Amino acid sequence: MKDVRLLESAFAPGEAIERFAQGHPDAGGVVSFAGQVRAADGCEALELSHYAPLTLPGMDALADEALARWPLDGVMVVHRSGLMLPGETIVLVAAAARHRRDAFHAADFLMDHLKSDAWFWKREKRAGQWHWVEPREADYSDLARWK
Amino acid sequence: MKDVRLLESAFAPGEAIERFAQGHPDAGGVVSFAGQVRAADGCEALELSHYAPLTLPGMDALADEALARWPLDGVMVVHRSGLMLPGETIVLVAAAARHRRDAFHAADFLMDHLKSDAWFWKREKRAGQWHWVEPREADYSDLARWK
Amino acid sequence: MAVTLVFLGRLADLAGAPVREADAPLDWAGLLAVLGGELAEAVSGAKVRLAVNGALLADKTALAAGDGDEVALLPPVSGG
Amino acid sequence: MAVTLVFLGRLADLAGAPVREADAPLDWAGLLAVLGGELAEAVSGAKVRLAVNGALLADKTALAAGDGDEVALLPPVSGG
Repeated sequence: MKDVRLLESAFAPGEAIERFAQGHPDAGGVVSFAGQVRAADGCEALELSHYAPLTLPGMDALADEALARWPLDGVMVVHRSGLMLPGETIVLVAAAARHRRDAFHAADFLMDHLKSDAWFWKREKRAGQWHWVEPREADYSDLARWK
Repeated sequence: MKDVRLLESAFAPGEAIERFAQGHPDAGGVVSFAGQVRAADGCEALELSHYAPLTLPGMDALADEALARWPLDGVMVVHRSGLMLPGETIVLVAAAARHRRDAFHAADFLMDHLKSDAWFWKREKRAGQWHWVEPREADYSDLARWK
Repeated sequence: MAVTLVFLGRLADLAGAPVREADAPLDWAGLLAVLGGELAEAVSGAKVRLAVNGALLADKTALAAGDGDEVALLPPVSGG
Repeated sequence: MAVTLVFLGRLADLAGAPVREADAPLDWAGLLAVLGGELAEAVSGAKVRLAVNGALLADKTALAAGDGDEVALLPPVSGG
């Protein structure tokens, strides 16, 4: 029903999606979003820090909110922390539902909140220098759609 | 960039999603939708037939339309035909993009068209009897959103 | 000689077979006559389309199939 | 005794370390005095929030931390 995890090491998103889909045999469809460290733009590495007393409880409450808003069979929220290299998966969300539109909305909702309303801090290494990343304006307006 | 396939036998959606994501290292995110034969509702089997001269060319044109409408790094459209049992994946679409909203829209667009505007005919077996399935009203109104 | 008729979806059930041969040349009136009864009525429905050799007809009543042509009879689709 | 200050994100860079101790009791004016200069200014910004023992403060100027408490200094987040 609800699978929320904060991982310190690399994971395979496809495997997690497949296990999630198989775990919800009564759902007609599963929508997923996987965000990965982009190889473009000269990003050499990415580091995500978090604050343990807030981060996982916040992810858990977010998953509950998605379950309360749409008729879903289940949701999955998996977020990496620590050091990541290009190609590694940063975040994976999935929603299983009888009707696909509910699953699309829920996955979209989860991502908008993880991007700019979850307790993570992201920095990127470019040309050997670390730079803190803050949400784009579009991330804040994406989030505002759900208020 | 574009991966369009019509399959006659079962496939693992997670593996396909993972290969697709790895094939687009410059995309920040990959949205996917996997539709499966539901175990609920007493559906014993599902059969999809198609018409070769139209089906794959139609899927290919649909993928091209998605690529033309949104700035995507790539799209994948995989559809089963033939006999399927509960739990088997019927359809898998994925879109890779720099910005996640484009990927969400493209996956949503692809599914709405595959549901009610692609050359497939679906029937379900319940209590030993085959019944043809036609799109729900919601499928037609979902499709109309993109006109 | 012959035109090949290909029945899709529930039309194949009505026709009793997925493929049937008809005499060429074949126009819309000829098709309805060949099909007869329930099948002719079903094919006349607004949602049923025709394709000749894989090309959809914008107006199915303009059907003009010749020897060796394949005419597909396409009821409403349902994928995913 | 001591209050533990935990600096997140770019505030950890400004502080030069992710954790620092401060004397208890600690209120908002005391926190700014302990932090001083650039760090006090950054923490005063509207987008920076405080949590005491994992509970967010609705009004950070109402800070009242005692011995053994952990005060987290939380700049704007960025996940995914």
